[in-house]
Amino acid sequence: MIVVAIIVEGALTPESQARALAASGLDPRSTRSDGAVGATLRFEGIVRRDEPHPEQRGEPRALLGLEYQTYDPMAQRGLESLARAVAERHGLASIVVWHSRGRVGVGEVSFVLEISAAHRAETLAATASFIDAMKRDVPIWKSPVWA
Amino acid sequence: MIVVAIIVEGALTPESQARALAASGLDPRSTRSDGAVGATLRFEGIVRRDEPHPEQRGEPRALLGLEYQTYDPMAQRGLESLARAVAERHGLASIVVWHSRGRVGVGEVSFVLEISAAHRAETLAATASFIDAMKRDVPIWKSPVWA
Amino acid sequence: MTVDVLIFGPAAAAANTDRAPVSVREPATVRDVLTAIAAQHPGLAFALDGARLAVNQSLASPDTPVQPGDELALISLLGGG
Amino acid sequence: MTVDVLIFGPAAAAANTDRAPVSVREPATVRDVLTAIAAQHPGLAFALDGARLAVNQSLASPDTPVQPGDELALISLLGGG
Repeated sequence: MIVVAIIVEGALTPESQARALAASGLDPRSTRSDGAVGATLRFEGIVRRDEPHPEQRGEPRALLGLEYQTYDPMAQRGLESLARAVAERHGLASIVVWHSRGRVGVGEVSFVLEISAAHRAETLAATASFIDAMKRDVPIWKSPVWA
Repeated sequence: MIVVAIIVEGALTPESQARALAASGLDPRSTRSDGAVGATLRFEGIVRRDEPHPEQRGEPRALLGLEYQTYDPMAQRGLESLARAVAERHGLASIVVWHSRGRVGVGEVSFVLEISAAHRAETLAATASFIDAMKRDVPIWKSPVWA
Repeated sequence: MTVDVLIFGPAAAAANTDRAPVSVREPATVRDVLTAIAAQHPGLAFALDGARLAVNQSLASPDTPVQPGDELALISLLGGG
Repeated sequence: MTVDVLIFGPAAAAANTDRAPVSVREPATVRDVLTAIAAQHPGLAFALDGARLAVNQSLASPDTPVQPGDELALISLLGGG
């Protein structure tokens, strides 16, 4: 079982994800070769152009981006222990999570979750439960940067 | 709303997917630029090393691969109309599906679904309902190629 | 009349052919054809549970009439993906 | 004693600071600190609904004792991803 959780400065790009994953020394694709993996799921969270504005009765207001603040090292540890718990509960072959810290512009990626398992049901259930728990328990805050 | 459904000969590779998508003339990434998309989900189905063997009381037996047979053009039309129906029901920004025809070896990809939407809940629900309906209604059969 | 029903996947492998000829009395419906397959091709029984018939490349309801010359296909035991 | 509670995100923006000093009587628990934040920092009330306290970088239960020198952080209104 491969578990990786990485916090990356700024928006997530294919390059920044690959670099951070390489630095971890772990490769989730290695779980593919033995034929036990039947499903992989990759989820990307992207910054949308508007957010409900708290001072305008929740009406959407235009954004430049979001500013992600992490409480370190608790955020990093929290992502990793959550990933491990979800992997064990759903019997995953691998789980890799990347999360941004700092400014991420509209249309850019701030969160990526990549899961592999024997069957699709586990990948879908694990994705939903990981994201729900992350938003509840991992000390990462987003603040709007209004346009 | 971008809807693409493509049947590809043999295993799906990054190259064969990109080539087939380019031939469709449609680009789901074009829906990303306006900031309305907050979530993308990519699901890959991979051929596992064993399947329950019908003549051995469902005991798993080793595979070389699976042979996918499509009933054409009903399979192609079925994938596309299912993709459109799921996109409309879940308010997706884009849905692209690739499915193999013919032999796909163990560890190779036979099915890819890529979805984008405003929020993650739509992407997860759409993925589950697309795959369930595809396995029920789209005339694509898989036959084991035993090792 | 005799109509050919296209068969696929595990059903075709079991029957060792990709088409099953069936005799039905005219006028015939989809239901009649499915019943005739069961009676005339016992080797396909395993594939008939929940099976449907496509008539001219569209899934058809049991009451759909079947004419000579229609393209008929047994849609059973799917499992793409 | 007076303890500093680290605050983050929208709560920090509203309070215009990243730490809120609160006075609590010793011996104090996590519950006492949360009650003291509400009383002494009315501007943070919006962030206290469902809020928890981390003590030395771990989520703590309401009865956890708080000592001088502990690192305290208000874990409220999360929303990563």
